Amino acid sequence: MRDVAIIGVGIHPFGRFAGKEFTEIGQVAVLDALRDAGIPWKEVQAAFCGNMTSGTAAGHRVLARVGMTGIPIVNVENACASGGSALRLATQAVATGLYDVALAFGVEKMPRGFMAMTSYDRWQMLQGMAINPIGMALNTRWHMDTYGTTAIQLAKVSVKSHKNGALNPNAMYRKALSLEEIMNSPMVCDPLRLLMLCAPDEGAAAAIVTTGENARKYTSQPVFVAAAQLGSPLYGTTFGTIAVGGSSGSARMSAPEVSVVTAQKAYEQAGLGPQDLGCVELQDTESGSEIIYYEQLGLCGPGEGGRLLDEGATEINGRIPVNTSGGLIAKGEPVGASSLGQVHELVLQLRGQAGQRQVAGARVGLSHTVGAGGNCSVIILKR
Amino acid sequence: MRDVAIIGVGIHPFGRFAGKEFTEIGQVAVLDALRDAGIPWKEVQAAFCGNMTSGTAAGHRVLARVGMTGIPIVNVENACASGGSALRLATQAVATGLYDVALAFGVEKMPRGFMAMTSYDRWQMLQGMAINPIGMALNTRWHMDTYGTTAIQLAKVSVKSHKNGALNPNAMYRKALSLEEIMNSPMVCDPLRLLMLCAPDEGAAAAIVTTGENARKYTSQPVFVAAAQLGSPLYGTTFGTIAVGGSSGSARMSAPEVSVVTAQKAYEQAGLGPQDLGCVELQDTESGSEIIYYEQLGLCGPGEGGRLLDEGATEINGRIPVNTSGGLIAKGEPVGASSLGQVHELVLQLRGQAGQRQVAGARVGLSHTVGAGGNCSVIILKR
Amino acid sequence: MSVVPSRKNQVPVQEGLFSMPAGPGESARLLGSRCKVCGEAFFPAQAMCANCCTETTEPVVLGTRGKLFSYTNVNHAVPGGYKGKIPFGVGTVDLPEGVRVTTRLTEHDTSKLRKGMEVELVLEPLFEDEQGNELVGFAFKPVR
Amino acid sequence: MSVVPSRKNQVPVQEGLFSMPAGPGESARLLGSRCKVCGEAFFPAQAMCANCCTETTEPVVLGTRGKLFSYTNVNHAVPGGYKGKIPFGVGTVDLPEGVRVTTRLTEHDTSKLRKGMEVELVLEPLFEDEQGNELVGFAFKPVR
Ligand SMILES: [Zn+2]
Ligand SMILES: [Zn+2]
Repeated sequence: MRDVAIIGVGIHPFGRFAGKEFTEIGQVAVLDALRDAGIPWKEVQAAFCGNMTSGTAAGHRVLARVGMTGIPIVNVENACASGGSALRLATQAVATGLYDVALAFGVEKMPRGFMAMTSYDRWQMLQGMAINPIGMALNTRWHMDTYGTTAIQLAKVSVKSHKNGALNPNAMYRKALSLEEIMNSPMVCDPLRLLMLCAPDEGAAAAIVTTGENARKYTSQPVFVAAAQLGSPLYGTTFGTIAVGGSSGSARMSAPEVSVVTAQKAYEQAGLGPQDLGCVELQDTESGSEIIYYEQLGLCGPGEGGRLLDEGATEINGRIPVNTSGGLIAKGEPVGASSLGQVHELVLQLRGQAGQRQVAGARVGLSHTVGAGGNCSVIILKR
Repeated sequence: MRDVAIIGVGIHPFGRFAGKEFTEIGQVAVLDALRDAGIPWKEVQAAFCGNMTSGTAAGHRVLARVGMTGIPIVNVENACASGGSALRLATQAVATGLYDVALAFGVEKMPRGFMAMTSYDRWQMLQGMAINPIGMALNTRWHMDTYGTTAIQLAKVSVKSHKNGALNPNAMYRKALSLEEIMNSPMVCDPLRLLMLCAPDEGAAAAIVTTGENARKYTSQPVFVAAAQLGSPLYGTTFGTIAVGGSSGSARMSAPEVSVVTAQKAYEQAGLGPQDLGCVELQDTESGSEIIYYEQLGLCGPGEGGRLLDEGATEINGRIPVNTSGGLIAKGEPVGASSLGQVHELVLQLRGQAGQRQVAGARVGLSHTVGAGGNCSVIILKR
Repeated sequence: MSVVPSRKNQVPVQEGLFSMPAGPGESARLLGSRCKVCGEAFFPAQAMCANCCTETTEPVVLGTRGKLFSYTNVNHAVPGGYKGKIPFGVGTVDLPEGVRVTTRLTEHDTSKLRKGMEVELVLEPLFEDEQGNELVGFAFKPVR
Repeated sequence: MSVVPSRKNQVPVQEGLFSMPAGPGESARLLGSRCKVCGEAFFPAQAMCANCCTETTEPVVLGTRGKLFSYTNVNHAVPGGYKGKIPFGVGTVDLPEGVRVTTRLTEHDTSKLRKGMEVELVLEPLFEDEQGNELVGFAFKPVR
């Protein structure tokens, strides 16, 4: 296996862009990544596109607006982990010698309102149970019951997200919010309130990878893909009911959650551990998830997520900054792009280009997404 | 790179199955492939699912009905080439040593009627131009104008397809049709009549790959993946206008078509040529395409497709049998599954298990699909 | 158990999910499957065991009482064709067969719900479908 | 050129696709882009050249006459929101700038069409949209 490095990242801001086609949104991110890498499009040998809702041949339609060079293009639909899956495939293709330069990008123009998820069965839809916040609220309530996590802690996650988002020109919401504003926002699925949830939106992000050796030709600051893992749920997890629409869970078993298993594999692949992380972008579909994933990614022990937050450890100036970009709560979630949006943030952080959001001395970053179908991507980057 | 062999194939018949969820259709094909390979599900290390219309996490939802073992699952949306793209990724993953056993499958439950393609721009939809038969009719008319191909030849393709489909228990249409029936069917897009077109339908197909060495443990008849190529269109092809929704073509350039380029790469990868092929399954979205792709895949020279057909060379007992399965015209097209449906047929042919459709002495087979976005997959199998 | 009295034609949200009460005083029952090898139970019924990964399941009629594992509610219009009342409760319920079922709850006030409380199966009329039938779903109700 | 007389408010199927006639006796024009490096032209206008793969394009107003390259017709209801007349013609037309445009044709009888024939741009009212506007598209018409 060859070392693989990211030589360029690009983004189209996350938000709402009425009248703008997804093709244009995707094009902006890809061109931005090409410029960042200083590489002409004709040198890119393969492309992988993460997308959920734009219909057939989404990546082809975006890339026809960049240049029709005949390269293989694979469209990946892995829900929230689509972009991470695309980057993993691009990384594997370069690592194994299939290609020397590959593009991974994600693009999405989400319909407005609650995601009308197609990953539920018809009876779940007719019973009103086909919305994602239900699953997350059940998880969060379980965590509160089990470990004493509080509603105030949930709101504090959102305070942090919006504070960071206010510093991010690519975020949808760029305004700090008070604890009171969040606690007074409407209840969606108890204990989750509206301002604790991420909103679906539009955006795109891209990364160009090549071999570590080749990377030096393009940049003095290559960021290496130390690990790229993708997992699906084991049978018998606590939250098994929710991950895969329509199937029940087990009350008798307690298999490890998909994020735990996938992160462990990533740490092994990278030869690194949670203690090495200088910045983390994780799947904060809502506030409860952020606290739960602190634990599942090993940033702290089981049940210690609320305390980690209270201590300020996950603030930009904390011991282990999480979602310095503002996370999905402030950026919104353009599903196919969200994972590569995380990668965009981490690359900026590792290069020292994150401006007002810059964390001090980060050498290793982790991107984590998990979504429909129990799709889970964990990527570890290091400079 | 390691040799890669198919050790099991599975299928859910192509057709219409009211009340059957796509999850069940996909499950049938995957279980069929596992049985065919004689391998337990827990030995499969990675899965790739081709799908276009079933929404998010399609592969995860199917495989949750086979067993939740935590493996990475990648959903691939590459239009008609989805299944071929999935098999190519599975093959690459085994060839490069990432995994020893991988599953590729495709599943689709197409909405009824003309495909409501999302690969067109809004202005094309509002002008009534967002249906696939338009592009194919334009190609076919060009071929008729340029080479003298006739409407009777178009009908003869469909006669052959239905004759073969009548012998295939997995086809949607299993009844031979006369030339008159086809010529008297309603005109859809001149010169293409209804009975010359393939219909969208439902179905699934699957293949399990492992290393050539490992294959001997499971089967005495491994079928090797000699090549698996994926391409997108070059700028400046004759038919460039049609492949990628919304973009114009060039009247000044004449770049080679995506099927020509992708097939050439596959022949090179396999170290084989058209003269070695014992059976071919190609993208007969309609009769005109079959004749055009005879030429583009090198089964005959440019403009000789009509004659190749007239000579009977592409009949089951001909020199180079094409679409012995009945092709998409008789089987219908469940988009995400169609490419792996071709692979299923070729594997049966190469093993000598194709029953009444068996061609004599085939040692090499080729699968070809091309669709929205100009997605093109060419796979060469050999025994 | 009789569903709330109604003159409309009542239709389950999906065939095969649950049985209607067999007679007066009888309960509706959720219809699942159970693996003959490892004993894991599933709802809705599946042909395969997701644990063993084998075709070893047989039908099983699930118990009507269980323990609440987690709970929430829905306070907002939802996509997917649901036209019934809002708010409503949702929870996960552990049944004696070892299945953890995600289900509606008759109680949407979370202050009246707690982990581990005993709940029992009831049928619940949801809303009128396009054919004028009254769709019936299942829910769990706290046992007083 | 004046569109078929109508009292309705006329709206193009998409802004930026074509210009309306500037005055009596004037033509509508398709609005494309052309690469400053390789000279390739595109319709609709693109920011990038798909041939050079560079951001080198400038706007170009395309010629109104071209040659028919291939042709067909649509005889059947189509998805995508189209509510206009059926049958109608469709073709690819080579314009002097080297663009091959896929377009509606005013002629749907293919016996009256042939490869290489000269065709010219016209605007065509299509159907009334949900706001009561009359959508206007473009088509090419054989030159007699
Ligand atoms: Zn079992
Ligand atoms: Zn150019």
